[in-house]
Amino acid sequence: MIDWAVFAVAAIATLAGALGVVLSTHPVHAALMLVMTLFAVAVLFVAQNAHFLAAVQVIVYAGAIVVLFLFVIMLLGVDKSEDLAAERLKGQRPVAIVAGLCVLSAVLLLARSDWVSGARSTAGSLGDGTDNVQLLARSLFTRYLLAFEITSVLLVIAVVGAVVLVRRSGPMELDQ
Amino acid sequence: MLEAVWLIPALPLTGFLVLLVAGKRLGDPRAGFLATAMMGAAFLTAVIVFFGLMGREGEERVFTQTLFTWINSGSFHVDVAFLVDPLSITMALFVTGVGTLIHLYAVGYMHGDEKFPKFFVYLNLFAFSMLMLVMSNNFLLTFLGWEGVGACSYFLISFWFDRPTAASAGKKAFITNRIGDFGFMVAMFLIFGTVGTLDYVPALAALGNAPEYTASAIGLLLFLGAAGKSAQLPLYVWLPDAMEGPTPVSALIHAATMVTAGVFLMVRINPVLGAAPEVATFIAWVGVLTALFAATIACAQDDIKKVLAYSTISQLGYMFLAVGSGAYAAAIFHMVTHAFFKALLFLGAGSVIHGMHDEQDMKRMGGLRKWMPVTSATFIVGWLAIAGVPPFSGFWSKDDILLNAFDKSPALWAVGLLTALLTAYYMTRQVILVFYGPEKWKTAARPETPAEAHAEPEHEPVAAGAHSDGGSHDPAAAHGAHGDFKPHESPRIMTIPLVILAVLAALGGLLNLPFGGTPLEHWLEPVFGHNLRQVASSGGAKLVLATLAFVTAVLGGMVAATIYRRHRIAEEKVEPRILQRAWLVDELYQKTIAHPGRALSQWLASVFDAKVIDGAVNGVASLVRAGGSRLRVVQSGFVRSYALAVAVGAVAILAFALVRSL
Amino acid sequence: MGNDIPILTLLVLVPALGAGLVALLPKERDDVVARVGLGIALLVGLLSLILLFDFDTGDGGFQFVSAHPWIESFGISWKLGVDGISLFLVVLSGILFPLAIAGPQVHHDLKGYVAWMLLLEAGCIGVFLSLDLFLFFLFWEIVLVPMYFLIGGWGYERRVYATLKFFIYTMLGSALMLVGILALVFISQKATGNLTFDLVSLAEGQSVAENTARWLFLAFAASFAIKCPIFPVHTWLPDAHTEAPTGGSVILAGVLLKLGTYGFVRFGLYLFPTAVVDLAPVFLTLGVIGIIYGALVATMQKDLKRLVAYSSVAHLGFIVVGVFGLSKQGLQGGVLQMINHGISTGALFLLVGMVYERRHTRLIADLGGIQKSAPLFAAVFTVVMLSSIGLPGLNGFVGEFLILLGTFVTHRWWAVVGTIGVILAAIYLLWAYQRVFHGEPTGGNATFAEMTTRERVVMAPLVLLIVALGVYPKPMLDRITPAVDKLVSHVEAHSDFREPVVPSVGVDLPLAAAEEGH
Amino acid sequence: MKVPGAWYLALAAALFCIGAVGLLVRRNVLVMFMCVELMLNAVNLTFVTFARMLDDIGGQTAVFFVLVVAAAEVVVGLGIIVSIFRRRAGATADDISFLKG
Amino acid sequence: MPPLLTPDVEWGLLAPEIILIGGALVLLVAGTFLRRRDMGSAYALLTILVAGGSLVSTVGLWQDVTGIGANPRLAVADAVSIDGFSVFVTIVILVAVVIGALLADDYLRRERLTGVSYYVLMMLSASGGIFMAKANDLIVVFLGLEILSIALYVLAGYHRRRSQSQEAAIKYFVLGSFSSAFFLYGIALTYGATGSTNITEIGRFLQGTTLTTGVLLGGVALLLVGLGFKVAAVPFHMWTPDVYQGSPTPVAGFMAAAAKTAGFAALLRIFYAGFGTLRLDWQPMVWALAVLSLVVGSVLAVVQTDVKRMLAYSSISHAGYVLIGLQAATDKGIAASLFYLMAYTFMVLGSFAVVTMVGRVGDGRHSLDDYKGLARDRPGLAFAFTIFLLAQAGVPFTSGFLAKFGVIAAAVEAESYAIAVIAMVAAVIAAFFYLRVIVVMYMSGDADATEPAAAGAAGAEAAEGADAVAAGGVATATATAINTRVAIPLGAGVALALCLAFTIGAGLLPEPLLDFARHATLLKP
Repeated sequence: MIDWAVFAVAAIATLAGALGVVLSTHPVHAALMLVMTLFAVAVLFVAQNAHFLAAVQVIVYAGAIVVLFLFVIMLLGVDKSEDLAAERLKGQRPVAIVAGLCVLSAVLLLARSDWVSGARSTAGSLGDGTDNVQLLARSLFTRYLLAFEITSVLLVIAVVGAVVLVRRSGPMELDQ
Repeated sequence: MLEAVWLIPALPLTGFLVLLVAGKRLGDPRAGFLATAMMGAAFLTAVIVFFGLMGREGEERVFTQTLFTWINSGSFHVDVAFLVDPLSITMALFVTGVGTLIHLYAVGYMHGDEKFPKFFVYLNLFAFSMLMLVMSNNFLLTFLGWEGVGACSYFLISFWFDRPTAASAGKKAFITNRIGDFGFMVAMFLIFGTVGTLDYVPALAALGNAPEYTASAIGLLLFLGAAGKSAQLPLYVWLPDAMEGPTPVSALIHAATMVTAGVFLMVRINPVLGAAPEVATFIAWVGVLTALFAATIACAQDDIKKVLAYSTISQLGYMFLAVGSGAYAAAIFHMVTHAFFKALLFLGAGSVIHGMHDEQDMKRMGGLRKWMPVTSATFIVGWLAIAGVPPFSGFWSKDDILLNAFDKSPALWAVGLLTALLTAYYMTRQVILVFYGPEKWKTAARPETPAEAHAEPEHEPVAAGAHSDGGSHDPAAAHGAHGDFKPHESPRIMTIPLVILAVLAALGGLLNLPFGGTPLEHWLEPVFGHNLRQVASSGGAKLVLATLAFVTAVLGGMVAATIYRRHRIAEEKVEPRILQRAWLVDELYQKTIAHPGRALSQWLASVFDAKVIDGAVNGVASLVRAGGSRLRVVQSGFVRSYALAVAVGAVAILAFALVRSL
Repeated sequence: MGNDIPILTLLVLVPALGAGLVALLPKERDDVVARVGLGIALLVGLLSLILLFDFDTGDGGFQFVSAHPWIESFGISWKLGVDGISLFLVVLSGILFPLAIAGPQVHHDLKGYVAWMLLLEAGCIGVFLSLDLFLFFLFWEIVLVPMYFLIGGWGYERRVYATLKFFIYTMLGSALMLVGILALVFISQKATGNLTFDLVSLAEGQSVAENTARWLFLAFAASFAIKCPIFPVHTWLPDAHTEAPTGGSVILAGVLLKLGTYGFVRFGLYLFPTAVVDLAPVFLTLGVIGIIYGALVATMQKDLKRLVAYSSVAHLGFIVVGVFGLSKQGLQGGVLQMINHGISTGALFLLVGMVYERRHTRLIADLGGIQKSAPLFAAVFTVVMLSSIGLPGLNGFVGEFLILLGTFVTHRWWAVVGTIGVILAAIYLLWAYQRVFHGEPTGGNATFAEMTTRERVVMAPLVLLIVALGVYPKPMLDRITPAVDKLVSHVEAHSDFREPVVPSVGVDLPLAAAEEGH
Repeated sequence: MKVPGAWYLALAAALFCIGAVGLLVRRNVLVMFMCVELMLNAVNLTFVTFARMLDDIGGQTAVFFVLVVAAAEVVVGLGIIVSIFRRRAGATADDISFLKG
Repeated sequence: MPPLLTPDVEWGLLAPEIILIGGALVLLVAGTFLRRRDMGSAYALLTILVAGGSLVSTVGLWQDVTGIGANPRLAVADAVSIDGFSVFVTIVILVAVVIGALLADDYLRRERLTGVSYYVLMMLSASGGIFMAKANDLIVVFLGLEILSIALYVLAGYHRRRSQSQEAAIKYFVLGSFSSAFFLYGIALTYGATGSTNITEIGRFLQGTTLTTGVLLGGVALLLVGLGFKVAAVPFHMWTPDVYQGSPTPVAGFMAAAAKTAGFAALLRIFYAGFGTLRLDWQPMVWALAVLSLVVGSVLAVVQTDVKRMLAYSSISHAGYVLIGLQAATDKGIAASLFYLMAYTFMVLGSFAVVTMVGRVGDGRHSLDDYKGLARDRPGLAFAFTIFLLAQAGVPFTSGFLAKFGVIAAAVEAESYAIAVIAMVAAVIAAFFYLRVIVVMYMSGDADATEPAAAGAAGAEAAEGADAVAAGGVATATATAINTRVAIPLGAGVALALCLAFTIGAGLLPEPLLDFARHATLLKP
C-alpha cells in the first residue's frame, strides 16, 4: 500500500514537474520544475530497487545538469519571461498537442496486452536489490564493457566541443 | 535486234548525265543539239527494236530484257527490266519521235535563255523517265518513270522559278499528281497482295481471273493515278496552270507524252478492266465528262496556251472514253494522232508567242497569217486535225472512239459528239482570233484604250499572272513595248518540226484507217486479246456515225466563224465569266480542300502541338516546380516546425505499427 | 571473318578513346583538333566499311561476336555483335559522323565539339552493337550526355531549354526501360535459374508469361517511343532539332532517332514477340498518326529546321509502321528507311545549316529566290528533298514502298492511310522549297553564296548515296534479308502471328489470304 | 504490494509525450533542452521499469549510459547556445530561422 | 557473488577505432601544446596518416572476415560484430575522414579557423560512426550515434564567424537530440519486448517466437524514426537542407558521407539482422520513407538556387535509393545499399570539394550564379563537378549509375516494381537540377542566354528569385566584395582527383567493388 502511495505521489510530482517545465514562463522556474521531476523520477527508481541510479540521478542530473542550465541562464541573462500566449507558428500548438497525445495513445495501445514479452534476465538478475551497485558494476564491466569504454570518447568530445564552441573568436565577419 | 531495247532509255539518260556534268561547258546551242541527238538516236533504236518485234509472229511479240534486280525482299522481287511488246514499242516510238521533234524545236525556242543547258538536262531526264514508264516490265518500274516524269514536269513548269506563278504551278502539278500516285501505290500493294508479283505479264494474266471486287479496286485505284497524271476530273486542275512552263514543255509533256501516261497505264491493265466491267464504264463516263467539261472551258479562254491546255484535257477525256469503252486500240490511236496535232498546235502557239514577243492573249493577236505563214499554215492543219475534219488524222481516231462509245452506250456517244462540236468551235475560234481578223496587236498595245468596239476590256486572268510565257528567256524582250514591233516568223529550226508534225497530223490517220485494215489495231491485238471491244455495228451504221461526226465538226466551226469572224453575236455573250474562270473549280478546291486543310494544319501546329501536347509536357515540368515551391513553404526555417514534422512522422509510423499489431 | 581483330570492340573504343585524345589536345590549336578529330572519325568510318565488306551476306545471325565477361555477379558481359539489321546503322554512323564533324562551321571551342561528337559516336555504335541488355542500356543512356552538351554548348537561342527537355524527356523513357530490363532478367532467372543480361539467351528463352511480357514490352517501348519519337511523345524533337548546332541536328536525325526504331526491332520484336503482336495495332495507329500529323504540322512551320524536324516525325512514323507491320517487306523497308532517313535528313540538316551560316536565319519568311543566287546549292537541296519526298529512283522511295507494301499485306488499312503521307510529304517540302528557293531573291538572298568546296565535298557522298541506294538497293537488301527473315520466324515461332502467305506468281488466290492472317 | 510495471511505463510514456510536446511549443531554447531531458528521463524510467519486470540488470545499465549521453549533450548544447547568445542575446528558437526553403 | 570475469577485449578487432581515437587524442594533446605555432598542413597530414593506419588495419580485418576460412564473429562480450558489413562501412567512413581532412586543410586556413580540434572532432565523430557500423548492441549503437552526432553538432557550428554555421549547429542539435530521444525510447521498448539490447539476442529471440507484440512494433517504429532522422529520410529530413547549407562546406561533405553511411549501417544491421523476421512489418514503413524521400528530395531540389542546399535535397533523395535496398530485404539489396553508400560517399565528397573551392573566402558563394562560366575559368573543376553531378544523376559509366542499378535491381528482384518505377522517375526529376548546374557552368557564357528557360511557371521563378535574395543575401554580399578566381589548393585537388578516379573507375570496372559489397555480409543471428 505504501508502494502505491509513494508511486502516486512521485507520479504526480513527475507529471506536475514536467508540466511545470513546459508551462512556466520563466526559464529559472522551468529549471526548478525540472528538478522536481528529476527528484520524483529518482524516487520511482528507488521504488524499483535502482538505488544506485537514483543516487546518480540526483547527483548528476539535479546536481550537475540543472545547475549547468541555471548557470547558463544566469550567465547569458536570458532570465526573461516568455509570453506563452503568443505563438508565431500557425497550428503548431494544436498539432503538437495532438501529436503528443497520439504518441501517448499509440504507445499505450501498442502495449494494451502486455508491456514485456522479452526473455528474462539476459544481462543478469537484479537480485533482491541489496547488491544493486555490484550488479550494475558487473554488468558494466562485462556485458557493457565496450559501451562503458566508449563513453569516454563522448566525454572527450563534450570537452573539446565545449571549448571549441565557447572559445572567443574574432568579430563576426559575415553577420548581418 | 530486240536486245538493243535498253538503249532506248539509256540514250536519253546518257544525254542527261553528260549535260548534267558538262552542260554548261557545251552551252547554247550545243547542249540542245546533244540532247536532240540522244533523242533521235533513241528513236532510231526504237525503230530498230520495232522491226525486231515485227519479225516475230503475233503472240510471240513479247520480249523481256532484265538488266538487274532492283528491289528484292522476301517474296517481293522487282527487276529493272524492259517489256517489249507492241504496246510499249508503239509508245516508245511516238515518245521518241515526237520528243525528238520537240527537242529540236526547243533548241530554237530556248535560244538565248540563260538556263539553256539546264532545260535540256531536264528534257532528257524527262525522256528517260517517260521511256522507263512505257518500257518497264512491271508496275513499280513504271511507277519510277511515272514519278520521274512528274518530277521533271515539276522542274520544267517552274523552270522560270523567279515567277511566283510558275513556281506555284509546278508545285501544284506535283502535288496533284501525288494524289493520283496514292492510288497507284495502293493499287500496287493490292496487286502484290493478290497475285504476289508486280511483273506485268504474270500479274495481268492472274488479275484477269481475279474476283471482280479485287479487279474493281485495282482498276479504280490505278484510274485514280491515271486521272492525276492525265488530268481527268477531278484532278485536272494542274494542267492549265502547267502552261507556265516553256512552250516546248507544254507540247512535249503536257500534251503529247506525259499526260498520256495515264491512258497508257489503263491500256496496259486492260485485263483488269476486262475483269471489272463496271469500272470500265465508270472510266468511260469520267472520260467523256472530262472531255465535255474541259471543252466548255476552252470555249472562253483568251490565253492561247490555256485553250490548248483545256483542249488537251478534253482530248484525254476522249482517250479515257475509249479505254472505258474497251477500245484500247482506238485510245492508243487517238493518243498518237493527238500527240501529232496537239504537239503541232502547241509548237505553233509557241511560235506565235515567240513571234509576238511573249504575248499570249489571243484577244491581242489577229491577222498573223500574213506575218507567220509557216506557222499559220501548220497550225491550220492542226486545227483541221483536232476539229475532226477528214481526212486529217483526228477525224479517224475520234471517229473510232465515238464508234466504240456508241457501241457501248449511245449516251456516251452523244456526249462525245457534243464535245466534238465544242472542239471544232473553240479551235476555230482560236484560229480566227490568232490568224485572221484585224491585227489587234497594233492597237491593243495600251490596255487602257480598247481599240475595237467588240474587244472586251482586259479580262481577268484565269489564274493570276498566267499571261506571259517566257518573260525572261527571249532577247526579243529588248524589242521594247508592245505596239512598236512587227510579228515575225520563227527561225527554221522551229518551223521544220512544225512542218513535219503538220504532215504527221494530216496523215496520222493512215495508221489505223478503218478501211485500211486497221493496222494499228492489228498490231496491238496481242496485247489486248479478248478484252478489246469488237464493234458489232454494221458498216452502214459506222458510215452514218462518221458522217454525223463530220457534220458536227463543220457545224462547230461555222458557229465559231459566225461569232468571231462575222460578229453576229457579241463575243461576251458566249464567253461567260464562269467559263472564263473555269467553272470556278480552282476556287472551289481552295475553299473546300486547301483552306480547311491549311486551317487544320495551322491549328495542329500552333494550338494542338504547341499547347496541348507540348503543353502537357511543359505542364508536367511546371507541376513539379510548382510542387517544389509549395513544399518549400513547409521548410520554413523554424526548428520547431521541423521537430513537429519529426513528431508527426513518428505518429504516422507508430500508427502503422498499431495497425500491424491489431 | 576477321575474328583475329575485335573489330566491333574497336568500333566502340576508337571513337571513345579518340574523344579522350581530342580532349587532351591544346585548346588553341583548332587546326590540330580538327585534323585529329576528323582522322579518328574517318578511321571509324573505315572500320565500319571493313566490317561491311567482311560481313557474310547470307548469314542471318550475329557476326563478329565478341563476348567478355564484365560484371559476372550480374551476368553482365561485354558482348557485341552485328547482323544485317545493325550493320548498316553502324556504317551509317561511320559515314555521318565525319561529315557532321567536318561539315558545319564550328565557331567556338572546336575541341569540345569534336570530343563530344566522338563520344557520341562511340555511344551510338555501342547501342547498335550491344548484345547485352545492360551494355545496351549503358550506351543508350550515355548517348544523352554528349548530345546534351552539343545542343547546350553549340546550339541556338533556346538551346538550354531544348537540351534540358531533350535530356529529361529521353531519360524518362529510359527510366522505365531500366526497370523493364531488370524485371525481364530476374523473371527469366526465376524461370531458368540463369542470371544473364545476354540478349540472345533471353530472347530465345522466352520465359516470360504473356501478360507480363506485355508490361515489360511497354516499359521498353516507352523508351523507344520517346527516342523515335512516336506521336504524342515527339515534342522534344522539334525543339532539340531546331536548337541543336548543325552537326548535332545531323546526328540527332541521322543516327539518334534510329536508336528508337532500332530498339523496337532488336529488342521489342526479339524479346517480346507475343506482346508486339498483341500491341501492333496500337503502335501502327500511332505510327500512322505520326505520318499524317508530322506532315500536317510540318506544313505550317515557319522555321526551316523545325519543318525538317517534323518531317522526321512523319518519316519515323513510316519506320514504326514498317516494324509493327511485322511483315518481312515492312521490316526490311523499316531497316532500309532508317538508313535512308539518316542520309537524306542528315543531308537536309547540313543544307539548312549552310543556309543559316549564310543568312543567320532559319525563318522561311526571310528566305527566297535562293535558286537564282546559288543554283548548285538549290540542285543539291532538290535532290535531297526529292529523296525525302520518296521519289522512286532515290533512296527514300525503296524503304517507304517496302514498308507500305509489307504492311499492306498484314495490316491493310494502316498501310492505306499511311500512304496518304506520301502526298503530304510533297506538300510541305515543295511548299517550303518554293518559298525558300523560288521567286526573285531579295535582300541578303541575292548574294547568297554558292557552295564552297568544303561543302561540296561534304554533300557529295550523301548525294551519291541518295542516288545509288535508290537505284541499286539490292546489296543492302541482300544483307538485311537473312536477319529480318530470322526475326520474323522468331516472332512467328513464339506467337500466334503468321505472316500472310502472299500467293506466288500467277496463282489465282483471292485476297482472303491476307485477311486470314489476322 | 508492488505497483505493477505498467503504471510506471504509462507514466513514463506520459512524461515522454509531455517532454516532446514541450519541445514543440516552447520557443526558449533552454527550455527546449529541458524538455529533451524530460524525454530522456521518461526513457530512463522505462528502462528501469523494464529491468524490474524482466529481472534484468541490463535495463539499469542502459540508464547509466543515458545519463552520460545526456550530460555530454547538455554540455555541447549549452555551448552552442552560449556561442549564439553571445551575438544575439535572448534569441528564441523562432528567431534562428535564417536558413529555409 | 561470483568473481568478476571481465571479457576478453579483442584489441586487434577494434584496431581501426583504437588507432583513430588514439590518433585523435595524440593530435589533441599535441595541438594543445603547439597552439601558438602555425602548423601548416601538419594536422591534416597527421589525420590522414591516422586514418590511413586505421584503413590498413581494417583491410587486414577484411581478410579475416571474408573469403576462404572467413571468420566473422562477435567480439567484446558480443557488443560488436566483426563481419564484412562492418568492415566495409568502416572503410567507407575512413575514406570520408581522409577526404574530409584533405578538404579541411585549406579550408580552415582560408577561413582562419586553424586549430587541431576540427580534425580531432572529425576523427572522433568517425569513430562513432564506426561503432555504429560494428555495434551489435543497441546501447552501443546509441552511444556511437551520439558520439557521431555530438561531434557533428560542434563541427556544424565550427565556423564561428558565420551566423549560418551557428544556426546549423543549433538546429542540428535540437532536432538531433529530439530524435535521439525517440531512438532511445525505441531501444527501451525493444528491450522490454525482447529482454535484451543485443541485436544478435534480439534476432535469436524473435526467431524463437511467432508472437509479435505491439510494444516491439512500437520499438521498431521509433528506432526507424531515430535512424531515419540520421540518414535524412523524409519526413525526418527537414534539418538536412538547413544544416548542410549552414555548416562549413567540408563538414557538410563529411556529414553527407560519413553520417549517412553510419546511420544506414545501423539501420541495415538493426532491421535486417535484428528484426529480419519482422520484415513484413517494417518493409511498408521503409517503403513509404523511401518513396517520400525520393520524391520530396528530388522535387524540392528542383527549385533550389543554392548549390549546397540543392546537394542537401539531393542527399535526401539518395537516402531514398539506399532505403530501396533495405526495402528489398534481401542480401542483394543490402549489398546494393552498401555499394550505393560507397559510391555516394565519393560522389558527394567530390561535389562538396568543388563547392568548397567555389565557395571561396567566407564560404558564402554557393548560389547558382556563382557557378556561371566556371567551365571557362576552371575547366577542370567544372568537368569534375559535371562528372559528380552526372554520377549523382545516374549516368552510365559512372559509379552512380551502378549504384542506382544495384538498388533498382534488388527492388525488381524482390518484385517491388512500383518503387523501382518511382525511383527511376525521381531520378529523372533529379537529373533536371543536376543538369541545371551544368547548364550554368557550361552554357551561360553570354549573360542573356543564361536563364534556363525550363518550362517553369512564372510564379515558381518569382518565388525562386525572392528566395535567392533571402538565402543568398550573405552570399551575394560577399560575392561582390571578393571577386577572385576560384583557387584549387593541393589538398582539395587531391581529394577531387580521388573522388573522380573512383567515380569513373567504379563506373567502368565495377566488378571488384560489387564483389566487395557482396562479400560485406551481415552477421546474422
